[in-house]
Amino acid sequence: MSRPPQTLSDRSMAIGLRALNRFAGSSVVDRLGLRDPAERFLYGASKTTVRTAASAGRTFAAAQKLAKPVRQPTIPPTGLFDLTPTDEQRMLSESVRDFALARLRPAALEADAACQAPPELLTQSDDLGLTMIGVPEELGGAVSERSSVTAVLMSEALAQGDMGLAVACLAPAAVSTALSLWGDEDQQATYLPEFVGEQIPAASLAVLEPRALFDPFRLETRARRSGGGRYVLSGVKSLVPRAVDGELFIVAAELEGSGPALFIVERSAGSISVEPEPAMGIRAAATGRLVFSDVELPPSALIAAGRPEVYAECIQLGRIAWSALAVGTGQAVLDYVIPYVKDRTAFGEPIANRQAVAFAVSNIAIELDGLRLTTYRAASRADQGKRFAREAALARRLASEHAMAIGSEGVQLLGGHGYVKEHPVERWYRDLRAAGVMEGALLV
Amino acid sequence: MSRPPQTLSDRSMAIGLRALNRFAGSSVVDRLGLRDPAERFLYGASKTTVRTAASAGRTFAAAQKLAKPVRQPTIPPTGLFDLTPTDEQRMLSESVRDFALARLRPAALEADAACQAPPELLTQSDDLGLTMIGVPEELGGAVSERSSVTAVLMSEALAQGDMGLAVACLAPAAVSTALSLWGDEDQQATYLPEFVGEQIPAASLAVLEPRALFDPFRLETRARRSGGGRYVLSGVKSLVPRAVDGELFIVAAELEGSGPALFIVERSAGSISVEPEPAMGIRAAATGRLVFSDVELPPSALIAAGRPEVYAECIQLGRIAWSALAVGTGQAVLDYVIPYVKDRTAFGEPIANRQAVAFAVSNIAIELDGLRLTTYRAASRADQGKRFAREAALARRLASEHAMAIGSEGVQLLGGHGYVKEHPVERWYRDLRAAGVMEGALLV
Amino acid sequence: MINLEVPKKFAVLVSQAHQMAVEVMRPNSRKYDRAEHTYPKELDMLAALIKGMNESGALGGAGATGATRSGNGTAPSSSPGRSGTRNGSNLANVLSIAEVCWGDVGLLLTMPGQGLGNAAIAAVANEEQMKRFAGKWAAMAITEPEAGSDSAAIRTTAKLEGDEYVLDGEKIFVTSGDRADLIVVWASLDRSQGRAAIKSFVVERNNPGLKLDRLEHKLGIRASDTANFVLSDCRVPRENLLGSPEIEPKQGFAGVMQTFDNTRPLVAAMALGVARACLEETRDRLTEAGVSIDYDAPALSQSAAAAEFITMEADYEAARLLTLQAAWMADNGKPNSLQASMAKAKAGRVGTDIALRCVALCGSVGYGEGELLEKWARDAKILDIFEGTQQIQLLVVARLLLGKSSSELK
Amino acid sequence: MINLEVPKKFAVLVSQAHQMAVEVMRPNSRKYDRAEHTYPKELDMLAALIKGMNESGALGGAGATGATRSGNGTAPSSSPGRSGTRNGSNLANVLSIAEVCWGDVGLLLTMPGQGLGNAAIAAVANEEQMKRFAGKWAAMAITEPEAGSDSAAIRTTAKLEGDEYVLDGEKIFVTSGDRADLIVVWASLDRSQGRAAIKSFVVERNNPGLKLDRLEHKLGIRASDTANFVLSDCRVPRENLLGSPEIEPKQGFAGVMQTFDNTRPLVAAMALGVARACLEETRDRLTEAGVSIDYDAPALSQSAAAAEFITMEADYEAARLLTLQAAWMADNGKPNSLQASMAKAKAGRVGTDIALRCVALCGSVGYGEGELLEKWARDAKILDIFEGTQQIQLLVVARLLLGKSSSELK
Repeated sequence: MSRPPQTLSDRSMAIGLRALNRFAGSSVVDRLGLRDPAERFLYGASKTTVRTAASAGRTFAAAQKLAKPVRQPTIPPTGLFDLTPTDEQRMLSESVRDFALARLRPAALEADAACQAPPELLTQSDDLGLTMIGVPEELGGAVSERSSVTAVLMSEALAQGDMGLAVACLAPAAVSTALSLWGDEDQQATYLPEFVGEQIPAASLAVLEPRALFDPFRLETRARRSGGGRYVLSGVKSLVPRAVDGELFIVAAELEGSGPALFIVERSAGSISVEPEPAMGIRAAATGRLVFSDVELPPSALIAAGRPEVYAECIQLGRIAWSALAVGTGQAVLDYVIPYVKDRTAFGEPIANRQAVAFAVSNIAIELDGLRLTTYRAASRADQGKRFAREAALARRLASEHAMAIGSEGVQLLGGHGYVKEHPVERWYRDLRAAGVMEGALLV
Repeated sequence: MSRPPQTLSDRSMAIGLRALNRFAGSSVVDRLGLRDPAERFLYGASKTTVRTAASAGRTFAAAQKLAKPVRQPTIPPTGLFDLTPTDEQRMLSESVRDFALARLRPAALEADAACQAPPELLTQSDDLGLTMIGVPEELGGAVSERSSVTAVLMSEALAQGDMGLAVACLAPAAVSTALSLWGDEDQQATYLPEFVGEQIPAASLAVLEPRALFDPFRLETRARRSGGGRYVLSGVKSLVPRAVDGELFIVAAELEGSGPALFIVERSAGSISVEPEPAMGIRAAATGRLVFSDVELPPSALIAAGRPEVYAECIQLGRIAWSALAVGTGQAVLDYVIPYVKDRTAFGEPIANRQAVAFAVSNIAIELDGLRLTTYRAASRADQGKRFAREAALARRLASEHAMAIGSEGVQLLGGHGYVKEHPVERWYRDLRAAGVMEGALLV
Repeated sequence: MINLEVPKKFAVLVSQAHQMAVEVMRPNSRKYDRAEHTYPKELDMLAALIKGMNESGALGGAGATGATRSGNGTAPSSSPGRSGTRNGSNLANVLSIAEVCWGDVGLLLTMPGQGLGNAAIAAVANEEQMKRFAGKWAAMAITEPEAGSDSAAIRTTAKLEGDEYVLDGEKIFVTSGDRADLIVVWASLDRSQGRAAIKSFVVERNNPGLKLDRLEHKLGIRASDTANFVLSDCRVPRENLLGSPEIEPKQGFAGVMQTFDNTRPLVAAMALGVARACLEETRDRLTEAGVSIDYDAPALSQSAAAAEFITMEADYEAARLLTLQAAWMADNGKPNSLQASMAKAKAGRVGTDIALRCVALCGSVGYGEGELLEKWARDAKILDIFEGTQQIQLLVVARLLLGKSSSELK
Repeated sequence: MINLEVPKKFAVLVSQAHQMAVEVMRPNSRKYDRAEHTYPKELDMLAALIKGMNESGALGGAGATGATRSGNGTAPSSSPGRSGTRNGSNLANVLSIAEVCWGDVGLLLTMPGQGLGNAAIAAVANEEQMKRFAGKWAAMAITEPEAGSDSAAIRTTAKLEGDEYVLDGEKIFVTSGDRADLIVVWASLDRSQGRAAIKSFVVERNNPGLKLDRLEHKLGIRASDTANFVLSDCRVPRENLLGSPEIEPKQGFAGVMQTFDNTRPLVAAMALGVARACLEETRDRLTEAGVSIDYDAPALSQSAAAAEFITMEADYEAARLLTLQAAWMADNGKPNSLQASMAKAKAGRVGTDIALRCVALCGSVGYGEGELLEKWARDAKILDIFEGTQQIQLLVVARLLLGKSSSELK
């Protein structure tokens, strides 16, 4: 395929060369065959990825030392109210949406039943560079600037394909983003190279615990201090994506005498039992339960010295992420029911001509758009360094209430047909309830 | 008017002779002219009531002593699920509903604006014997048996005419019912005769206090113990019906070293300041604020020795009463909007033919009936001596949520016409919000 | 005399149903949720037990069959109490069905011998048919791919050829269709005559003209199979037509529709059972989490979880009493179409809403498969859809309240 | 670049509007709620001030007039920022209107010179008309007793006789109709031609053919008068017809309707102002009652009041951002009918719901006239009704989403 060089170069400078390279090297996008010609240049020759299952033997070790931690710069705000994504954001999210609709959606039914994302799909998604979005360019990252908004747009786009698979794809990115945002030089040097390499480790951010009214600021998982600055971790984490295959976890635990904090826990640390914990929805994320029984952790396991503001930011960004997924899946519902109610006839005309049906569609659209804007605002405040705890809480509240209602309405609009697995609305009913339940696991 | 004697006699035995007598003596019912012939015998010759304003000079004093307090007997339960009112209940509530629709409804607009029930209407309502319903027959009461259900049915019927006027009419009955249920022999002998006489005193049960999240079990109005078993009352009561004219109050106060309790407070006690406190709705009840500044009360002021279960029962019965009013006014909304949406045309046909309009009517009916049944159940459990705190709480919750929605939907169904005072729905919008705000003031 | 307590005379019935739910339904609940399309053999024993109890009168008719014997003007079986009111089989049925569905609604729906077809047969069969079909499990086939709630749009045809009706068409969403002995099929004698020409026909499951197309994979009630059938040249004896073979405008369809009035409170009762299961489980979990619920304190003065719980309980209570009201009216020969649809509408939506909210309150315990809450949230949804969706119920209610025909208010 | 913060350039505007609300609106709020039909003379000074600020550009057009100058494809007045986006008069208007309505929505609605008729004139008047009607207060008369939301059913007729149009009919719900200098009256040139024949005419208030029938007594916004008029043989110069005098099927009515697209976000902004007033007052009251609100703890883990507050705030936020979105689109020349109606639908219902819930949270403080919460609960309701009811907005949204005409989806 011939590439018009000046256009590529122009674009590359504008939108971040590494991201482009990453996309150009992706075998997935090419195979989609969905790009219009103007965009096609972005994707290079197909690359055959042959890999061995490396997870069993992987050790995390710093290949090179860093003098100090590296952070992505943020985009300077323009000060204007604006709902236009940057070109980079638009292109990334369009690519991801194409991937989501072309790859995730068709695989979703089976992955849901199997409680497992197809391995080749995860490889394809890794090729998209999701784990690199939050990583500084100096450390091999994909995007020039730190942006929660970018991550929101990509999460939304993925979840438009399938929420469960989106969670499976995004789980390692939560770990790489956390290390990029808050890791010290050693933590970054030790772990980040694996997330910008060829073989992305299954990794997850484990916050949720199995009890009613779980509050991530009142954890029962505990890290005791032991000799030599070491920690001993005990507790249970629930609905951790890709837990069984997980090689690396960032675990939220109450640090003795301090408060809730994040710890890096390698699966190989031992004394960790893992079992599948399938749930109502997001089943393709292969959720599992982790039990830590006096797991010994080195001093270097603690992230950001346990600073409470880092932990709070982690929780808040996770909530925005789940709201973004709810937006994506909510959009899937809306896009599905509109043609359905126009095609479906009853009593001699399309059911869309009935006010009760039409108004239900209107309300899905209204609440969805309200949720979307609220989620964007929370992320955009994060990008601007403004406080965003309130905005994240509001987005979560909307996601919990309205995403639930959208899922339920989606089934209702299809009636009996909504209740069977021929149509995806039954899965969205289950998945959308996750937005009011999950904490952590994702970051934007 | 000739009376078929055997029928009257049969009926009288069945439904309680005193109630009949009371109704027969009422000049109001006759003037309604609404009765079908079969019922007309119930109402005797018109009686002209000429009265002087006696309130200024009234003193409460026991005319005769009682050996022990007198209580109404309860109706033995049949053990069967049954939604049929007794004949007595049916007749009483029909009479009251006729009164409410013929007298209260037409007076409601003006009374709402004036924040005052017309005095002649209160006299007419007193003639109906509302204050006698809860009083034992031995003490001049009107109904043979104690029944919250009866009071619920009558409250509902009154509020179908107008909620604000219903509150004005029922406020003294709350006091007479409280004294009948919990007063000792002296309290009954001192006060009850006034409530079965010709000139019913303006009286109210004052529980509510002016603050957010008011909880009647955490009162700020306090009764300190002073010498000789006396009490000193201080605090503020809010939205007390007919407060300015009130001659007698039962006041909820935290009894020092005990808990919340009920006190009989005569207006003449002094150190009570009263001012009108008009509100969003139930304005015809002439709500006012009472300020007690170290009001000295005799030992005999305390009801039921401050037993906590009596206080709890009082609060619970009050909640049932407000739910009953919400049922009545909700029914008024439903009965008003049905013909309206059938008559009103838009886009060439009645708006009732539009699903959004029709479903709104359906939902009013459904939530109203659910609230009604829940309210009945709470009252019927009270009558059977079963615990009913939970059922009263559930009725209140439904009243707060659904009565609000019914009020709002009533306005919405009339559109701009619902917003102007030509139609009563705007008043019901305001009145129905009371169900989620008010505590005390009424008893069933 | 107004009393909304469960009558004492049904205490044994309710307790037996509860025991059944505890001992048979709950232990098999997750098993058959996971093993969709596997017949729950544990039910065979239970069906025999229910049959025995029904015959002895102990249950007052706990299954779908019993419910339709009275109601809507037909004579109730129980004798009135001294207050003149009757508490009969309709009330007994909603109470026992709610109790069994507290255990598992999917298992109830596939209870041998208790199909919706049995209800239809019980409602309209003549004596000869009653006898011939006695003891058989009958499913009900109404819906078609293109028809949905619109029963007038039924395309399956029935043509009389000699002594046989020949049925042709396609039926979907047939509960227990593959497991039942009989299937009651709705078909039109003459599509040009609309609703009046719709009749129901009893088809033996092994009729060669009745071909199973597939079993649905479903969101919930996975213990209960849902079959799709193709009928082609499906011949049934003319004696298998239920009701009158004549096309009588209005009257004919009313008979068919009457089944719905009778089954709506039963579906409402199912939703109540699921909702109560959710509430009880959630209350336990909240108690573990240190939440106490105080019915004396105002809901808004308590914790958010307590207030949410009380709100859910309140809506549950409203739905429950609406359902009991509809059943009580049927027991007492009062027309209850309005109340039946109100009950179904309220219970259907409240059941789903409560289940979904309980999942969120219980966090990952609610969402995970370790407990049953997530399953109940899936099961509950069908109860707002089948036997007339929420929207159909609101239409029925509105038409009755507003005095509108189905052509005026569509 | 995505950013949903209020732009810094409007900080002064918002602060001025807020000051106006604090110093003029709030202190007169209860006074004119009680003294319905009394003209709030305090507004005269304010109107002069606004006029001055508008002319100096300081306000960016805080009244209803400014909002309609751009939007829906017409050129926005502000210059785009470096990111290519414009923050112009539409955004400025919703921000300042919300702020003023935080003070009092009734008083805003009767602001001299800021009537809906002014918006109509600004949108469609020609240059000569603009000049002739400049500086006058214009009300808008659309609704008729029998028409409601059905603008096609307008019965008021306009007949050309020589150089005059003769108007005959009845108009209700004319905001500030008795106080304004001009009234823009919708009338049909030919009732047989439906919507296309509907035109708007400017009628001087002192026209002898325009008779005040009565002033309405209302649930809320009592500071703002609502007049009913009878037009009989009401003659206006033919130059007073706004827009084209020809009956052009479709095009003609679209012009008249366009006013609505522009005013819907403004009404949404009014609802936002009222809702925020309620939330702030309630938050203060809850703080007094010892309730703290923690945005980090899950809503369901907090107190019921905190959870309810957060839920209300969340819906407020959604309504607010939908409104800003609609205004931003208008500023940037993007068609926004869908977003305008979504904003109005959401803000209208959320405003009423929040106000009613805040009343309950604050108990008798909320319900009594001592504070303004109860008034806001009355005021808010009109915002879900006028300029197109909730139902009309949902219809508009549905038609756009589903590609349905108004005859298909009624």
